[in-house]
Amino acid sequence: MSELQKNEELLKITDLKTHFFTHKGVVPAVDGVSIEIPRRQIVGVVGESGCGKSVTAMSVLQLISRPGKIVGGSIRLDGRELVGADINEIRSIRGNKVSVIFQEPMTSLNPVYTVGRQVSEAITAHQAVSQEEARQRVVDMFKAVGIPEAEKRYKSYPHQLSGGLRQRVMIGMAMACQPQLLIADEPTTALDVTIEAQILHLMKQLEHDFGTSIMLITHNLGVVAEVCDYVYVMYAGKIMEQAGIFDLFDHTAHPYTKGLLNSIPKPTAEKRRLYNIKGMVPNLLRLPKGCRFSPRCEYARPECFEHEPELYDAGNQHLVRCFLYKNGGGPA
Amino acid sequence: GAKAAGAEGAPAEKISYDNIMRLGEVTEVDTCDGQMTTEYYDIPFMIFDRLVEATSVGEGISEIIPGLAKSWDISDDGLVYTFHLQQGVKFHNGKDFTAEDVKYTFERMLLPETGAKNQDFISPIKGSQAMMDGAAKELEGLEIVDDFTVKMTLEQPFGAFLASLATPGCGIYDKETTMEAGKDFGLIPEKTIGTGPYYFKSWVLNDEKLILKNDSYWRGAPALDGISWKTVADADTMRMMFESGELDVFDCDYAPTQIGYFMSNDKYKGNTVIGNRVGIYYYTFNQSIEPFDDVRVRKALQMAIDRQSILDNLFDGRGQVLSGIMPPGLVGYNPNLPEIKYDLDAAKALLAEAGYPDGFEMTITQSTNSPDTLSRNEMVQAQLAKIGVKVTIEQVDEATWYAVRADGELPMYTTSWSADFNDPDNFLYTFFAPGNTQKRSFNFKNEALSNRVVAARAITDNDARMAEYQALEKAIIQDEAAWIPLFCKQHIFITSNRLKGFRVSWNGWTSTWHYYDGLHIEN
Amino acid sequence: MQEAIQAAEFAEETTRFMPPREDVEAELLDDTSIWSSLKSMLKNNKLAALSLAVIVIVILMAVFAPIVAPYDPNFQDADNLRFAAPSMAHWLGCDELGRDVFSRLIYGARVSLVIGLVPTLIAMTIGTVMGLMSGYMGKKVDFIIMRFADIVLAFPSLLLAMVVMYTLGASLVNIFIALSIVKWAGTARIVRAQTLSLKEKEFVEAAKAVGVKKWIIMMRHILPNCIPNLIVLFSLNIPDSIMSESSLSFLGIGAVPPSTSWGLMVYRGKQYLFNYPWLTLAPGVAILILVLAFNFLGDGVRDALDPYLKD
Amino acid sequence: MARYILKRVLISIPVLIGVVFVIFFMLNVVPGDPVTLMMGEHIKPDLIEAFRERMGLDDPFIVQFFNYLKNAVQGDFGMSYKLNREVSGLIFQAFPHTLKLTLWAALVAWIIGIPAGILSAVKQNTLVDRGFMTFSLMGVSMPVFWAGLLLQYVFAYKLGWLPVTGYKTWQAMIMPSLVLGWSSAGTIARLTRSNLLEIMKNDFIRTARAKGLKEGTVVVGHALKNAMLPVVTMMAIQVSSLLGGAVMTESIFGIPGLGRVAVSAIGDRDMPLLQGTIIFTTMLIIAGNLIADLLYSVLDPRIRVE
Amino acid sequence: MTQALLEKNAENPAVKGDLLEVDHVVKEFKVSGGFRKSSAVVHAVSDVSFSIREGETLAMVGESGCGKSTMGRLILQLLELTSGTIRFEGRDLGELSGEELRHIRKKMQIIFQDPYASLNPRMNVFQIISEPLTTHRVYATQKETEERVRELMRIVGIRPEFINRYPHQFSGGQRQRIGIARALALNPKLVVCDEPVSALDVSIQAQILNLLHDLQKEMQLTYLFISHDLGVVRYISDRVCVMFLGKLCEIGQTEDIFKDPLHPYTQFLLAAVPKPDPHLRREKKALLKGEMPSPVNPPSGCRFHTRCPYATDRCIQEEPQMREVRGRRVACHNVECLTIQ
Ligand SMILES: Nc1ncnc2c1ncn2[C@@H]1O[C@H](COP(=O)(O)OP(=O)(O)OP(=O)(O)O)[C@@H](O)[C@H]1O
Ligand SMILES: Nc1ncnc2c1ncn2[C@@H]1O[C@H](COP(=O)(O)OP(=O)(O)OP(=O)(O)O)[C@@H](O)[C@H]1O
Ligand SMILES: [Mg+2]
Ligand SMILES: [Mg+2]
Repeated sequence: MSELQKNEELLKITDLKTHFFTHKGVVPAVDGVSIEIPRRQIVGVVGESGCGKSVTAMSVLQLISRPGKIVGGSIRLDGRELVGADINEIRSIRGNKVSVIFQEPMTSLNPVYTVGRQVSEAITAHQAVSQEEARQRVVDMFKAVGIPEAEKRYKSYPHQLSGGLRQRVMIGMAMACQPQLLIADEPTTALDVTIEAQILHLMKQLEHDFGTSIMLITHNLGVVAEVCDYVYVMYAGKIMEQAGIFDLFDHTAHPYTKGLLNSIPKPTAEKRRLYNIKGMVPNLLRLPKGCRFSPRCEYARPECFEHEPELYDAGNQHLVRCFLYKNGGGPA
Repeated sequence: GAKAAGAEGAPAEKISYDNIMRLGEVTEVDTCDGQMTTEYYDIPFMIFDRLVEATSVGEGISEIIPGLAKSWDISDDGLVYTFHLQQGVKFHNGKDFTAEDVKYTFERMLLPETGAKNQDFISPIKGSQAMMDGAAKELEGLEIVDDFTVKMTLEQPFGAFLASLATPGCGIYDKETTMEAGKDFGLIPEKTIGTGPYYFKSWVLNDEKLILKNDSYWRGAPALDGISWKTVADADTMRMMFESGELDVFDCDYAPTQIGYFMSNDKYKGNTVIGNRVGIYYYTFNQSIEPFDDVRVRKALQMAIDRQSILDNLFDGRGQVLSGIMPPGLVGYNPNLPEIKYDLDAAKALLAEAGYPDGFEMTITQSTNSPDTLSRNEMVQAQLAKIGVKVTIEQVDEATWYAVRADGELPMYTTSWSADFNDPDNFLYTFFAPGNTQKRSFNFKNEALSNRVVAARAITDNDARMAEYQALEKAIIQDEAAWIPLFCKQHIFITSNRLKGFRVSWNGWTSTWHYYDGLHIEN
Repeated sequence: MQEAIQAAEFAEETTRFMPPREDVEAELLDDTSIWSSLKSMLKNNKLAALSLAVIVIVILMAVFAPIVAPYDPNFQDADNLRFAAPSMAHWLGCDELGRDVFSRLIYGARVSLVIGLVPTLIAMTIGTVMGLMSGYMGKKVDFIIMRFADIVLAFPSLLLAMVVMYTLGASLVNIFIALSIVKWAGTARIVRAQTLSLKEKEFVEAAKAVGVKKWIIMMRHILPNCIPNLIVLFSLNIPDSIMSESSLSFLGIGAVPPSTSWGLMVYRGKQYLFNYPWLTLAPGVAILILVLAFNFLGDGVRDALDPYLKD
Repeated sequence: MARYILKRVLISIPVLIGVVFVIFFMLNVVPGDPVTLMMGEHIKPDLIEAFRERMGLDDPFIVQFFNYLKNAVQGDFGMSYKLNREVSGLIFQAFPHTLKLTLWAALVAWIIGIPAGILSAVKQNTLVDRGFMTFSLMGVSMPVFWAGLLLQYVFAYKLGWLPVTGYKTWQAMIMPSLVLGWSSAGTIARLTRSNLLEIMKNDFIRTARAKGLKEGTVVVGHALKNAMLPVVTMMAIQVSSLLGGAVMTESIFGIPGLGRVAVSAIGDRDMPLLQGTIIFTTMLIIAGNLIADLLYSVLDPRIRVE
Repeated sequence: MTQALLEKNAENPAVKGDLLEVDHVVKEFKVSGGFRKSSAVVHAVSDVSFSIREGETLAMVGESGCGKSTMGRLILQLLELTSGTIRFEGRDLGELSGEELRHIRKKMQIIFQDPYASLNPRMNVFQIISEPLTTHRVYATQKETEERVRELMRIVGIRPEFINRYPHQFSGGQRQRIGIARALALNPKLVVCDEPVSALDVSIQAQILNLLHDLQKEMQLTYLFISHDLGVVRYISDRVCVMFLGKLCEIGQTEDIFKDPLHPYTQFLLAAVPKPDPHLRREKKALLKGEMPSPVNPPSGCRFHTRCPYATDRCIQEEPQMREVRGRRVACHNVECLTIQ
């Protein structure tokens, strides 16, 4: 590795804009998002449904298709620009240097092929290896991701596996070429808690064993707290707050993040009313003027309805998109 | 499996069609046993011989010539016919033809268990009724004098007896093989044996029937190697096959509307063979139904139909408008019969007189699968509208049509009839004999006339018989207006360039034993 | 290199489709009634719009036939106009009896459209009721109805129609009966399948939990949700009926004169293909265009109602 | 597997009996009289009566029905009224021709329908899409007899490239199978297209792309097999419509198949033959459905027969 | 009934006697497997007994497919029992006539998980909420009905002017409120909440939980609250029963169970929940191995034994019965020997 590469982040997304051009209007699903993923780290992206987490992830591998389009910004992987790159170049990265696992293990595997075949396909697509070798590597990978009876499972069809196993297969597929970056889009949302715990444990292990960076997308703050090193909080296509994991929970800055955390029924809490953020996520077609969270914000001030705040530094790699922190201050 | 079944009945060896006449037909036939069918005579004509044959010797004139009977004597009272048979004639399987075969053939026709349909033609023979009733096992009036002489005695004199023996249903079968074949006779080529100029080679249902020449035919082998009939359900397809050289003859009866096209096309100049059909097109009246019970109405309708226009437009004018029952070519045809005029005013006046000044509503019934009939009915529909008669065309399927007609309940319909044998009896008796008039939905009410039709059969003096028929014709058609005669028409065939010597049979039928006589192919 | 470019283009072409997500849809579309989806489909799908226009024109022509048709369709002038070639006076010429083909075509459209519509309506009404009962009641009712449907579906449909027509005789009403008998089962199957899946929906359970009666659930909760499917089926069944009629006409058991249908005109005109081709080409092309139009419209409707079909 | 087949066959039995009953009923309540038709022009009432008795036509309907059923089980479908031959023999003679025609037509339907469906799906809403769909739907939109006639006119009559009729040579088979196949190509194209579009929306397609597969591999390797599954089932349902279309195709192209037998049997009121033909085609359709189901379960691992 | 008496509840004064008693209830589904596979029996609910007291919230937790929803539907008579009895207000529901059943349905309602599938897309809000009212002819006039619908809408927090809108014009949370309004229309006593918040975002989830909480107080509702989210369960319920593969493992006061889970399955379940606090992160965590066995052929003996690290031979052979341990009911042979992790 060259000196230059070593210093640069593995993935650097700058001011990414991905819009959907629907017949009802332009949906700015991702509206100027910057995310950095250093090597050997698990970076979380959290936010409510529809805030643009998946679209961000898909944009990295240019898996956005009509009516969506990346309309601005840059995505640099290892210093290489991906936005506007040749489709063949992107294809050589997909599943190779960067791979993804999706939320729905039920539907993300092709029902008519054996899982072994589907995983080995990921290898043969990028590396000139023999069928037999690919097979062996898949079996090894299955073992690595904790699939019991890996040899036998190679020949299984997706429907013959439980949800947890399928998600392991997906992870195995993603890890098959030992990628530098694994994008996990809500990998545990569809799973039971006991299985979720297994999968999260596995991901941490993978990061540890293979040195793979992970971009973990979730809406579950519990999951974030459990595994992430650094966290981005998204709201309506924008990053609202980003901080190290402890900072985020100990010194929660943005009113939105606070709201989210308070909404969760605390295990220790007394039975009193839960805090809740009033209103609901805005329609991206009719975003409010000024700060997009302002209509729901308890702390909103006149300027919040007029101007869009920037990401203000709250120190210690903690950035907040809120006028409250414009001068390094905090809410009263 | 499939292969074996498909090949069944198909000629095993490759047959060259270079010298085979290729014909087409629209519907598959039920049997090639002439006794069992009233509809299909092509193959029965060619693979069997009859005792006598009917041949045309001039425009519309037929003559009885010897067949398997080389000569015959008729007793003076017209009751006893003695046939002297050809000697040395062999069946296709090499067996000798003798008087025994004639007796067997005739008795087979009459025995109820055979279920034959053409008994009519030999029913004048004494004792035939007893056989048909199952009362007798042998035909009383048929006597084998020796191996080559047969004597037939009739119940009463019947002038058309010889002519009816020439009908295709009276072909002579080989006793031994026919008995052996049983139900398969007429169905399985190898078992369907005759003495004719061709033998039955193969039959693939809905596809092709093939007969090949009988090299040892007693009159001498035919010039053709054989004749093939393709079953082509669609007449337009058949026409295209003919025009692209896949058939040798196109029978314009399948597409009368195309006559003009063929006749005016230079390509077919000299390839048209025209014969007069000894037959007639007509409309019926059901006299049991109002207002057809009124003779004035019937006469009005007779006058309101422009027969010439129908003939011109639908048959390219190829034929002749008729005003009676008997067509030209039939013995007893009356060229001097007064003409029924097309006269709308007179028709209207008659209708008014009958109490229908504004016309009435009526139904013409036809079977569904006949576009030609439909065109005819549509023209009549339009023509009758001019005298205020509103016609509904009702279409029913063929079976229903026949069934309803047999019950005497069709209100009005159009069809045609052509001669089986050359005698007026074949027309007048068929339509106006007491039982028959009901079965054909005429319900002709004049019993006196009907009885005269029956009585005419037994008149021994031929001239007197003809005179009676002509009188009956005038009375029934012109005085009683029992039907609407339309016209007789020509039967037109278009032949391929290579086919020479194609002739039409005396009565205009498609089936003819002329396929033997003088027909050949020049490649 | 060349290859790479092609591959890239291929990717462009194929990846351009990404379905709008349901939740997104819910948020974005304030008005997603069936009606408005169809309207926007017509706006975007020119072929479907054109097809609709064709169908509307044919319907109008049929309805206003006496005004539109230049001549009485049954007026014959065989002696003068027999096989008259197309001309200013007779746009599509005249037939063997000297009738104006264009006028007959317009009147024939009436019969063809009625044959397209009526049996489809009857069959689908029967099929819908049967399918609903079968799917919702289940058990014996289901078994009996589905065995009947099996019997109908096991017949080669044209043969069955032929047998029915022969049994009943040729007439317009009997065509309706024959085609309805042949077609109800298909609708019944589809409605049943959809009923089975709707039956499991939570809103049906909610209604049951409230104590809503069976047949009200069927009418209020199941049937309305089958409507998109029924619309699609309807638009695809019409051309099917029109084609069936032409087949029956070929077999001589279709429409009955003097009324004429396009199928019958094609059949009767085909003998003049060589010399007077307009007699068969005009009605043949008319059928082709009308049936294509119904098919395209049906496809468009299906695409437009796609999200509803999955409910 | 064997149990499954057996079960399906058993289920088909009541359906078959129902079919027989329906046909029997319809043909026995009709006004038309087969005997009259058979006997043709020269009818003698006593003969008709004798014949009726012999054929058992005077028995009560239900007796006739059960007699028929009893014989049918033993493979005896009676004698054709009109052709005086055993119905089973007639059917087995005609069947291979229909089978051949249907298979050829199916081939044509697939050759036209599937690529048209794929290309239209891949190029959705473009001119290519419209073009291919129009072409394949045209087959559905033309009366078979009309399309057949036009083809004959052009290729046999005008150009002389192909024989007008026939079935014995491959040249002769071209037009009939084209006409018949084209008529069901539209259905297949439409189904292929909509399935493929549907499948392309699936998550696993995204997975395949995310693996770095080429777009062609994604469509052909991942989407197509899934999309083809319902098309396979369609094929069985098409047996019915192909058999129906064969009625006319056979008439026009002079092929001595089942369709011809059925049409003439209906025209002749040849009940035994008609019944036999319909029962036989019904069995074919049921068998077609069974085969399609089995094929489906072989192709689709989710319901693979264990 | 006896077990119900055993569990004293002093804390919640609103809680009275038993409203619902579930006694040895079994539900098996016959699945034909589409005649390809030989038909099988799904043991969805196997011999489950518990009771719900008037005014309390009983939560039912367990992994996907363990039979929670089936239990809820059985109570509402949406499914037929295979065996056992369910008594509501002391009356055996299985013995009621059709008319009686219809009557008693007014007192039991259900709220579903999926806000999209639970509302008929072809009916507007008024039609949806008024359906229970019109079905039971509660009001004589349309006007009264509409007034009640508006009131219900206000209660659940939907603006009454949306009365003519269709479901697709609402967000997930709003749809859930409509579903709740429908369930409350007839003033039921018991509401079965089948994962009412699982499909919602946390912020919306909090709104709905608050709403349910408020409604319970105002209308003296009794909840059977089905969920797999232990955080939510702990927040909302008075008592919890834990299900595993169609069987109850443990049932008791919420706080008791969360503080001191007895059944090994309960222990692992609680341990697996990710805590929204990075400081509670543990590198070494007790993970439950494997997945849920199939309900088609459940394991012999204790159904949990295949995943249980403490399983003994006895667990494999003998099915543990519910028994009283430390003020709770537990089905485990080895409770006494186990210590909390
Ligand atoms: N195919 C599409 N067409 C139109 N808009 C889309 C499409 N896909 C996504 N969007 C828009 O992008 C926004 C963000 O979607 P995205 O899938 O990234 O959300 P998410 O944060 O991943 O939500 P979830 O938690 O539900 O997965 C959506 O609100 C929607 O408005
Ligand atoms: N109608 C049915 N037919 C057959 N099996 C069924 C049926 N309904 C439920 N089951 C089976 O019964 C078992 C219990 O299902 P149930 O829906 O009660 O589980 P659950 O605990 O509610 O799960 P989830 O958390 O996924 O909602 C499952 O294995 C399921 O597959
Ligand atoms: Mg997402
Ligand atoms: Mg559930």
